[in-house]
Amino acid sequence: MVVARSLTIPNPLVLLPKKDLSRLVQHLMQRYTVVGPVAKGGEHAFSAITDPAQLTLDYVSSLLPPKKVLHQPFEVLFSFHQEQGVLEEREPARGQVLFGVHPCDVHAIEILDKAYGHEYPDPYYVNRRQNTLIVAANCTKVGDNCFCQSMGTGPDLQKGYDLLLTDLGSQILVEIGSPAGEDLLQQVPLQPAPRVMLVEKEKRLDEARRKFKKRLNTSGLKELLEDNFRHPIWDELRQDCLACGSCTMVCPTCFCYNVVDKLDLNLKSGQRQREWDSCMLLEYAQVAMGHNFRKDRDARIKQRIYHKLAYYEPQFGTLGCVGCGRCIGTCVKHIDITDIMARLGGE
Amino acid sequence: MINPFKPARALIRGVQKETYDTTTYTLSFEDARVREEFAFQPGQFNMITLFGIGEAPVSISSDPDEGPTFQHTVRHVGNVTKALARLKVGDAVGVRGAYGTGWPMELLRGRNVLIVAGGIGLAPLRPVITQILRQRRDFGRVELLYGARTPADMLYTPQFPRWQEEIKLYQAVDVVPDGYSWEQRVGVVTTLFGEMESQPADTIVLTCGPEIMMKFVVKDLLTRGFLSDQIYVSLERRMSCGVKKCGKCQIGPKFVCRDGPVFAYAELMGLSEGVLGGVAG
Amino acid sequence: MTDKPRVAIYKMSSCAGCQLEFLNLEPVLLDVVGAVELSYFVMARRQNAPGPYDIGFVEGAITCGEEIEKLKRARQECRVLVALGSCACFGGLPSIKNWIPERVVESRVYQNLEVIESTKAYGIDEYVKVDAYLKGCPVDKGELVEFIKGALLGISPHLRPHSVCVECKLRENVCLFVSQGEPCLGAVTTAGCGALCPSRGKVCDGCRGPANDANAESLARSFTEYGLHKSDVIRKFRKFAGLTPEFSKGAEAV
Amino acid sequence: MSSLRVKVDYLARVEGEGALDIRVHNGEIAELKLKIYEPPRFFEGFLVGRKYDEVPGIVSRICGICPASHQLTAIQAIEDAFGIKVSSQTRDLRKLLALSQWIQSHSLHIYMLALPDFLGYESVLTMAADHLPAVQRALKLKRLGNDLTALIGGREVHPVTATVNGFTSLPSKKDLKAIAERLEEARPDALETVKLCASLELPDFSWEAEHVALRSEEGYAINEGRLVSTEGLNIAPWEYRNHIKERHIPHSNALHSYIEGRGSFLVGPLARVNLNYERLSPGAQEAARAVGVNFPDFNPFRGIVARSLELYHSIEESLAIIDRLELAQEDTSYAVRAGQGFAITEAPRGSLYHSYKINEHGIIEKADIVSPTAHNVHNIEEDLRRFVPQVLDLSEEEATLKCETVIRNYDPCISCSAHFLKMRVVRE
Ligand SMILES: Cc1cc2nc3c(=O)[nH]c(=O)nc-3n(C[C@H](O)[C@H](O)[C@H](O)COP(=O)(O)OP(=O)(O)OC[C@H]3O[C@@H](n4cnc5c(N)ncnc54)[C@H](O)[C@@H]3O)c2cc1C
Ligand code: SF4
Ligand code: SF4
Ligand code: SF4
Repeated sequence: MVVARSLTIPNPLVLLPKKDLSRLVQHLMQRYTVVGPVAKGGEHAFSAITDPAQLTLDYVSSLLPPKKVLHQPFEVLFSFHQEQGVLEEREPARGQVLFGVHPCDVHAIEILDKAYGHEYPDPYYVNRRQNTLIVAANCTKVGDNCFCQSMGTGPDLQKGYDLLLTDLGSQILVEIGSPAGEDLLQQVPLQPAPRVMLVEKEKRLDEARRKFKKRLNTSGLKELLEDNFRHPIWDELRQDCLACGSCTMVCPTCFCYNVVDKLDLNLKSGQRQREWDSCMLLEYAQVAMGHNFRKDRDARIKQRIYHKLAYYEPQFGTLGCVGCGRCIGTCVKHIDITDIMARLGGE
Repeated sequence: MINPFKPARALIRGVQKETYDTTTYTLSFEDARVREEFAFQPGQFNMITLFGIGEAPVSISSDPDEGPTFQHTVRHVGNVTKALARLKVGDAVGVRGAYGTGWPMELLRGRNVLIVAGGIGLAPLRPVITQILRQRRDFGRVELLYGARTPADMLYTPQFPRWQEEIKLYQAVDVVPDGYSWEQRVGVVTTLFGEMESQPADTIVLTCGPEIMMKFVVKDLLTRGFLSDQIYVSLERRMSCGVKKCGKCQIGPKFVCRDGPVFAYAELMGLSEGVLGGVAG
Repeated sequence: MTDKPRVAIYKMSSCAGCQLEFLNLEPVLLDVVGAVELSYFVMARRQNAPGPYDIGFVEGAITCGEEIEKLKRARQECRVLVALGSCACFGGLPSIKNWIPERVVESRVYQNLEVIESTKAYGIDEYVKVDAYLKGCPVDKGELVEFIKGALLGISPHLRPHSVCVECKLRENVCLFVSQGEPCLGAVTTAGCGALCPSRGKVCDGCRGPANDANAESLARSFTEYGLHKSDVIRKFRKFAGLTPEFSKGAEAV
Repeated sequence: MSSLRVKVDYLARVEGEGALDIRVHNGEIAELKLKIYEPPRFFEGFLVGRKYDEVPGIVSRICGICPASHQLTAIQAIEDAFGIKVSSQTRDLRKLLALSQWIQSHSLHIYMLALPDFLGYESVLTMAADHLPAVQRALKLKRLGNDLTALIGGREVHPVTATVNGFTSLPSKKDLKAIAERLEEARPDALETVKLCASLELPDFSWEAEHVALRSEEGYAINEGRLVSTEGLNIAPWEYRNHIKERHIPHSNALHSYIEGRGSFLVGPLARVNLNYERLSPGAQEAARAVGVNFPDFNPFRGIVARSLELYHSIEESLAIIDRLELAQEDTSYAVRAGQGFAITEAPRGSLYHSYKINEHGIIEKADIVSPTAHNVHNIEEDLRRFVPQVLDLSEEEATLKCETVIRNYDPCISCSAHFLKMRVVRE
């Protein structure tokens, strides 16, 4: 697939004075739709901005992951007419820059690239993905629920970005990850960064690394889960979990969807739409004649956890959890995947 | 880039009522290019669209060598399948496919074949049977065990005499309602195991039917000495795409739409989430 | 005269808000009227044609004997009978009084109790078979239109069976419960409203009744952990759908 | 003809269910019964024991046509009990919410419930065939009102955002601007509506009933003010029960509201315009002059004209409010305390009274709600009593229609039956 841009240049480093950040963004906004973290009721949401000042780059996590601009919560697949069949396909997407994406979410996008970009590539996803540049931002702040460190997906990022920002106080260290990323920097006054800035970057990341409160032991996960399919914890979770689906709706690697035809009142034309679905919901595994393969909540909870930690590996060659902590933060019942694994591991 | 979600128009060329709630449709693509490019294996399925109502995965029930038309045998149970029941010759539906793994036809060649089907589960197995009939000498002993709820639920009965010329057919029904005469077995399909001649040696088993039926079929066969890699099952799961995207059909690391629907039982038995009474049951 | 489906709209104990939603379909009202015959619709027309009807929408809870009779007649004259809104689905707001002795409630409103005759408020399926439920207080217009289209096509419409949280997340709201500690019923309530209340800063009141896998007991336990008094929890669950087994368990869990 | 039987099994095109039975014998009214089929839902009964912050959401369900009125009245009564003074922004938003509902309810009543009577149709559905532009105008106006309600209140039927001391969320400036443009565009439609209503041939029927409405120091009263009347009533909301009572009249089966020492009275658009004409928006007054109508006017049939003027007024005043709104997040905190609170507002159909007694835990101990239609029922019967002699010469069918029209003038909302009494009747 074309999505993964290859690195042809060794990561060059430049420095951007913080006060010039808005110039960079302004510059990007001329050519692209810039989507970045914007404050929303005490939290943050990735939104298309109209003014660089809207960006709040010191955010910890966003309500929905930036996945939402690539694999959209609602999407029209095509219009149809009962007599004529499929009527139109979508316009090519406008170029967009995902700005300030954290390492965990970049890793999640890489997983989505695997699920959506290979074997019958999903044209809607791929089209948008090809038109999306990623300006990532290393994490120097750590949230209460973050455990990317354990998953090897943060707080710093090695690849998958076009530009990578690290906040060094009054300056921002910018690492270039692709020719397209380099291109983004045209017309912005930059100074080459002395190599010692890498030491400064490491210092800040090390500070961050020491702040993690949550961890998940990833060694032998598959075996641990296989051995504990009947552990009593599942029954406790069955009683606790609300099956509300929130944990999966906010997950950056969840990709399930449902398809619904929306018919116009003329009963002839309409649109086929897809929208995010969730394995935590009762109807998800229900088939004709009312048979349901995962009627019990514990079966669904297991599906979520096993899928992330045991099944992704054979499917996509990587773990399915990037440690962003969103599912923990969103759960009314404080159900915590790191706790579950710790208990299964006998901790 | 080709859009795997975009159905092509196919016209209904024939409508054959099989039972009170099941119909076989003969279809062909409207567009000549699509028609020519369309190829499938016995056991594969298509996604059938009724625009405005939805899409449903349905097995192809005809023989691949009988192109350029193909058939689907549909039981009318929900929105799409019931709406199909209202269509007639000349009407159009949307079709995309063929998807999924087929039955292991190459593996069957030169071996004995035991087919165990329940209800609508005979539909995806019919192309296997017709392929066998076509080159009967390529296969060893072939037996078909077919169970249905009542005699009225039996599919393809007019074709049975022709089949029986070449293969052995055993039938069973769960119940015989008043007014029906039934000379074959009454009971679940596994009760036919006592009658059949098939033995584990050099035999491949193909089975399709309700999950609960397949569970007992597999269990019984294992105790009779069949090995888990001799038994092939075709699974049903909910599907919204057919191409490994919507996630609905996943069982462990498997996507039923792509890694299946036909699986060797050996592939399933190790899965944590029990399928057909696998180890984790 | 026409082969348009004939529709009847019946009113029981209700605020008339759900049937008003038919008239609130302004942008598509004329299309709807073109597609179905609103044969019996007292709020909108003076000449109401007698049954039988193809579809009957019943609005309101059943709170007295006369209504039971009227409902049974409606069942007889309609091929498809639809519970329109939460009152008809599960007793709705009028069912609040079900946990207070009848005479006590009555005496708070009227002096002369002789002329008052009322029973507990029930959803219509307490008395007749119901073919479809359109939940909500009031019903969601989008779902209403989906239902009408489905009826015209002879299919069951796609109505969300799961929790309000799903739609709340799809709209990227800040969760009132986990972020502000406000006791929200969204996690156990049927979606389909587009998470209307949380999207406007107000907790879900559970007006659409229990979702398909509502775990109200667990939510009730959380309510108490967040500092709600037992009586608050009971009031939360005994509001729009207190009679449903799911919400009953919620009320009884603390 | 000296005998007449007017029997309406169900009153059509009103909200809620009722019936009418009039028997005239030898020119004398032998029986006059406005029957209410609505079984009581006992709101005042089950509000007791609920928490104050649930009240707006609960009373909303008294009526699906004017839910915002019930909410706002309840909220203001609760604020009265707690001693809360709300910000001017909140007062403006509340007024906007109330006006939006007037727009919606008035266009619903004028075009869909009343107009068919005067133009000779059984319903707007059949009227649409011959008067499509008028019906489309109605749908447009009604949608505008609904959209404004949804914008401020979060939903058109049973809004959700209005709470004690404020709103749970504010509309965006962008959306307000967009709706202001639509309100501006709706002026001609509203003017057409006034013209249409003024052009209707209405029965000549007048008697000086007492007209009652809120009147406030500033502007055309809707959420605040004193209750005044054409006979000199002038009271604050807390004095309501000292002056307005209800009694059960055996012949009628409805509770009759009356003013202590006098009798029935009329609330609603006609009363409001009669008492506050000079406070209508300039455009509305100009429209009145343009079509040549004068107030005070005591012909209840002229209610439809008053309603159309209020429709115009609502659009104009909404525009003025949106224009001055700054919209800032405000502190909406407050303290709960024991007390009793009272509020009267002008719902689309007239004055609406709520009062609550609340204990120190915020639990409701007593609720008293009187809806506009409950106020009017007595007067409707008085109208009928005086009107029936005029129709004695008509055919039974025509007489029936005319009597129904008398009732529909009031746009009665029987669903708001918090205070009605239900008859035990079996419909043949
Ligand atoms: C690989 C495969 C092959 C199949 N082959 C055949 C066949 O040859 N003949 C045949 O009659 N049926 C076949 N089915 C079953 C068929 O797909 C379902 O009966 C059909 O999807 C029901 O759709 P509907 O719109 O009619 O029902 P709906 O109205 O959508 O729903 C009815 C019920 O079906 C369930 N359901 C909805 N969507 C799906 C879905 N995508 N897959 C499974 N269940 C679903 C719902 O949970 C509901 O309970 C096959 C299924 C699979 C997975
Ligand atoms: S968010 Fe929590 S309660 Fe909701 S489905 Fe996920 S684990 Fe269960
Ligand atoms: S606000 Fe309510 S509905 Fe929304 S996510 Fe939170 S608990 Fe669920
Ligand atoms: S959020 Fe809850 S209370 Fe609000 S409309 Fe939806 S279901 Fe009803």
